Amino acid sequence: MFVDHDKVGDLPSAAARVSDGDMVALGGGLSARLPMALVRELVRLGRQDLHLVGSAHGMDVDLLVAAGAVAVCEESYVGFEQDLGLAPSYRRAAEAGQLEIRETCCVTILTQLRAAQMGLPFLPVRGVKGTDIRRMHPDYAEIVCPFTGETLVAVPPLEPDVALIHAPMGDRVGNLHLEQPYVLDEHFARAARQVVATVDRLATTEEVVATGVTIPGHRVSVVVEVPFGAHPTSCYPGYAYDRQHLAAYVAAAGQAQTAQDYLAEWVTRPGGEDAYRAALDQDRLDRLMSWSDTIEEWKELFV
Amino acid sequence: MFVDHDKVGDLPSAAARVSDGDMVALGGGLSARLPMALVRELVRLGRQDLHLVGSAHGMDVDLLVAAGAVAVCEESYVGFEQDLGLAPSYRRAAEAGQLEIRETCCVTILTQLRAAQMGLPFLPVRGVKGTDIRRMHPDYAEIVCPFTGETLVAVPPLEPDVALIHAPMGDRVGNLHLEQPYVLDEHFARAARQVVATVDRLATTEEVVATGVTIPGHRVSVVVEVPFGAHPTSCYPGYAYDRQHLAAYVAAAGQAQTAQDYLAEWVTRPGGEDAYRAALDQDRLDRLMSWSDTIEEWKELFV
Amino acid sequence: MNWNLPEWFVVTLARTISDREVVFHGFGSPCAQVAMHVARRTHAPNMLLIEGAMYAVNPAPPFVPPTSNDQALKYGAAYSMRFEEFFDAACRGEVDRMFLSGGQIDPYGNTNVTAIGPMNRPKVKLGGGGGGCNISATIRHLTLWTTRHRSGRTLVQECDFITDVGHRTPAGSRVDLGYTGGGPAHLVTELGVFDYGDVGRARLVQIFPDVTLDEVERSTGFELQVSPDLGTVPEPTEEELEIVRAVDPLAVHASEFDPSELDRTFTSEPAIA
Amino acid sequence: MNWNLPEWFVVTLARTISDREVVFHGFGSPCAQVAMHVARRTHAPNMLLIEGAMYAVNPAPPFVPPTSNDQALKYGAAYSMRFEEFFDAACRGEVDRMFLSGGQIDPYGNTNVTAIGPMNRPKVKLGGGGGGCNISATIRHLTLWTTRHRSGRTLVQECDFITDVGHRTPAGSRVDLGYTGGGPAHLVTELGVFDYGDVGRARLVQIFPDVTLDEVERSTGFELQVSPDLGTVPEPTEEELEIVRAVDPLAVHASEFDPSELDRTFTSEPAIA
Repeated sequence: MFVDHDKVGDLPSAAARVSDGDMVALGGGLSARLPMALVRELVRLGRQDLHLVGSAHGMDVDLLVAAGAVAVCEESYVGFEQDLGLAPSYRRAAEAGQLEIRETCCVTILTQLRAAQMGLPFLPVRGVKGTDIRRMHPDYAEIVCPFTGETLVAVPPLEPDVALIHAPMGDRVGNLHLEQPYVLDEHFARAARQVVATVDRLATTEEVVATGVTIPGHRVSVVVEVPFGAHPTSCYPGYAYDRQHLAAYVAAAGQAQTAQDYLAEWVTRPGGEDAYRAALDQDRLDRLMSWSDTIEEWKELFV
Repeated sequence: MFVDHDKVGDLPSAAARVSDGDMVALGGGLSARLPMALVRELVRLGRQDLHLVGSAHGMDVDLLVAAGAVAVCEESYVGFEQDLGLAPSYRRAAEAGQLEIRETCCVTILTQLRAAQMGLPFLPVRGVKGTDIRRMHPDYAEIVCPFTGETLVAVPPLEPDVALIHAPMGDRVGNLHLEQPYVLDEHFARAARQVVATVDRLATTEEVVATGVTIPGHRVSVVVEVPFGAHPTSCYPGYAYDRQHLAAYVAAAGQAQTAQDYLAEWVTRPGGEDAYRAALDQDRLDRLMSWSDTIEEWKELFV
Repeated sequence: MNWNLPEWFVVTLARTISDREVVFHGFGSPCAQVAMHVARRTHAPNMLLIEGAMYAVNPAPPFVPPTSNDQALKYGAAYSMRFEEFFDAACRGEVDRMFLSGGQIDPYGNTNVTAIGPMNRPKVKLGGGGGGCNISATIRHLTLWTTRHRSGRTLVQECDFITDVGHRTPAGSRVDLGYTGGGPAHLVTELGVFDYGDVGRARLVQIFPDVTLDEVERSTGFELQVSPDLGTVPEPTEEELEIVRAVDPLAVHASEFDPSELDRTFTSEPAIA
Repeated sequence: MNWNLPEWFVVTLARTISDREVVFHGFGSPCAQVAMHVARRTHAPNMLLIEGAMYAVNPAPPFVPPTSNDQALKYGAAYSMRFEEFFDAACRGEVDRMFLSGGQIDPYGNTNVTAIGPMNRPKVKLGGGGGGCNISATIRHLTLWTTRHRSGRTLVQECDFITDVGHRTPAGSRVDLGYTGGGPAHLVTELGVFDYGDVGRARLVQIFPDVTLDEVERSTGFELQVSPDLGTVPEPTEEELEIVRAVDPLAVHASEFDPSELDRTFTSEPAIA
């Protein structure tokens, strides 16, 4: 556990806690609360051979794959739902055989994280048997229940080297407030060797406690204030997702060359994360933040 | 799950959902948030052969044992801590061989509840091997980890017939707000076949939501408003525990005859739970409720 | 009264839900998502609606956004489950119905949402199965759907990859596998509705009125079995259609269909009161 | 400067804690509970203090109540763990130290809090072990204590029942059992302090100045081993004593002792500045 009283750091050194080859858990899910600032910083640092784990993800995985940072992808889903479709870079790398896909399933990954957090060498799951997910995983085994004789699938603990978690608010100790759904973030925080956190806003401990501590500071090794750190994904109650930006990304990512153009324009350009934020349309950001003003305005953000 | 929109009932019919011989989980812990009104009502109903499960408990178990309602006790601890000492009726029954003690341990019972809530026929635990708790439990087994070869203890699911849970506040749907520590109440609510709940106060759904829903209504089969339903144990933020009453109980329970006198005076007298509440010293209750006025007054409650 | 095929499709999905069921949809499934809200506002007022990706219980979203993990989808919910709370309940058999789709669906209701072609060099890497692989084993009933039956590539004799389990896989039946859930009960497509009979194999039971049996047969990659009681898909009511439009003012559900399907519109005479 | 034995005892327990440790006490353990707060306010400001039964992290209780599950004990804590959150961390080996007591304690530090006499008809049914049975296997270090050494019935050659594991049980050593925790590091009694040497067996290392070695020997039910470096228990500092009294104004910790032990008072000359 992390007992220091002040864990505030800067983005480059926080992201640098991820080493090449690390197993990295990504917080949030789909297009919500993805740790995008940390993901962009990993690209800037040129990290590679990462083993990504998570449940259902989108642009975080796709961007890291586009940047050539990923060796293994152990997720239950990567994509942009019905709306924007398949994840272009992920798909291209998988189809070219350049990415090891260890596709998993929500309950399986949850169970593996639970094994890690309970300090157990295995846990059983029902399901998976009879599917090709099982055939894809020589790392699973069979186990017979000593009470019923039923054969179940045994899965090993999954202990990420680092969990990257973005939160709307946190304090200097690393206490983080999240809005539901927490997805796997609580489990990542308990199973991973360390949590590297970004927050849209650093607040006093009193304010975080009053709003509700979801992930306690003793699980967090460093916390960095990065406004719009989840952009272009949402981070409620702060901002809705930037569907225009996501759509532009998905379009760009459709071809290898334009994917690199996106990275050059938005991620690796000089100035780092500050430059990313400065390049965003401020009016658009204001609108994303004003989602709660009226239902009508909220709805308009999705058109 | 329990999908009805209105689950408000009365105490006798709520308690009557417990049948003779049932496995009954007791919410709360030590001298906090014990479901005392339901426990008293079970005594009034003359329930017997109950199999009690819980972590660390006190007067709830002792009173049920005193009333001859218990066949099996599967708890990690029963007593009144350093302050008031051993649980007199429990101890007497155990020493007379009139009670089957299946003593358990926090992690084991948690793991067994997790097996039930995950729908699994077993789960492994580390620990227990080498202790006499293990020898006392032929219901446990051994299991070898298919990855490491380590031998662990396998424990079966524990699925209580009924969980009795008292909460400071709830709504008509059965949404319950609890203050921490939740002890095992969330797990009981997910593992048991049904939850029978009492609340000190029925509130609107809006109020319960604003304060925080700890146990959702879809896990609760009936909810009854019983002011001071945890008395003489505490139910924060409502009231501190009534140490004088607990001490008087422990003194009375010291002998079989005076234990019966306590039951006759406080539990089985005509008038049921209303009569119990009416017999309490109102000034004392007012003091227990005013714990938050000053630290000094709060502290004085424990002298 | 006028409606289009996507609206009718959603209403047809909604009607697979019974009252008092605990029902869940996965993410990226706007047709199922809208269908659940339609059911809850019409014939299934006591269902427990669990909003996919948010795990919100009985929310009243002011609109359906095009992403499944958005706060609009927990609007008005008194409670949102934690991730593990939902999945544990599903594994324990406490969820009565889940909606599942697939890039490929075989006659037994196995679905593939992982990859078309060989896994080491797939022709198309699909998004992945989310939670379906485990919980398709234990949820009581599955309603399958696809909006791409007509492509001819969706209903196939054999999935290239089995992500979620139907009534039987090459490894055996659900009983052989120890699976406690009942498997697929219905498959709704843009051409018609299948059930799984007594033997757990798809059988066409209803057809949309603008579709011929021949079209269905040509679009189906496995031998088409047809119920002796084959009928037409029952028309939506005015109330159901109004609710579809109220629940989904952005018509997100229509995004699941090939644009050509949106031109399929239907009319009925208003009933005389 | 004056103090009594219970205060000195608490300070001695506190000194078994190192800075930056994650430390837990069980319920019904006021001496350990007060000791943890004393340590945190003196030599271990960066410890993570987990309040037993409340699982509150680093609280600042205004007083110690006589029950372990009371809101006074989470006062000022930014976070309280859930039950499973604490126990999972303990099983995983993320808790550095736990305080454990016992109605019987054997030379290897196994403890019995279950029953004196045979389990089917015990002479005394004790309260039970709470969470100790599992987590004594995996927590890094254990500090054992008893306030009833003098009774002659507490430190015994063999426990009637092993609830929590010490360095070795009849079933084998910790290594044999696959246990990742280090077992008991110290045993503090109202007569003196033991460590467990290199071989995991109790060895007297310090003695209170008003106690003779003969008294300790007579009170110990197993063969007393004494360190060649036997010393006197170091005196508390004025700061430590002030903090004991501030943390526990109701002197709940004194309830653990036989009343006769409260008469053991000590005095030292104030240090000349």
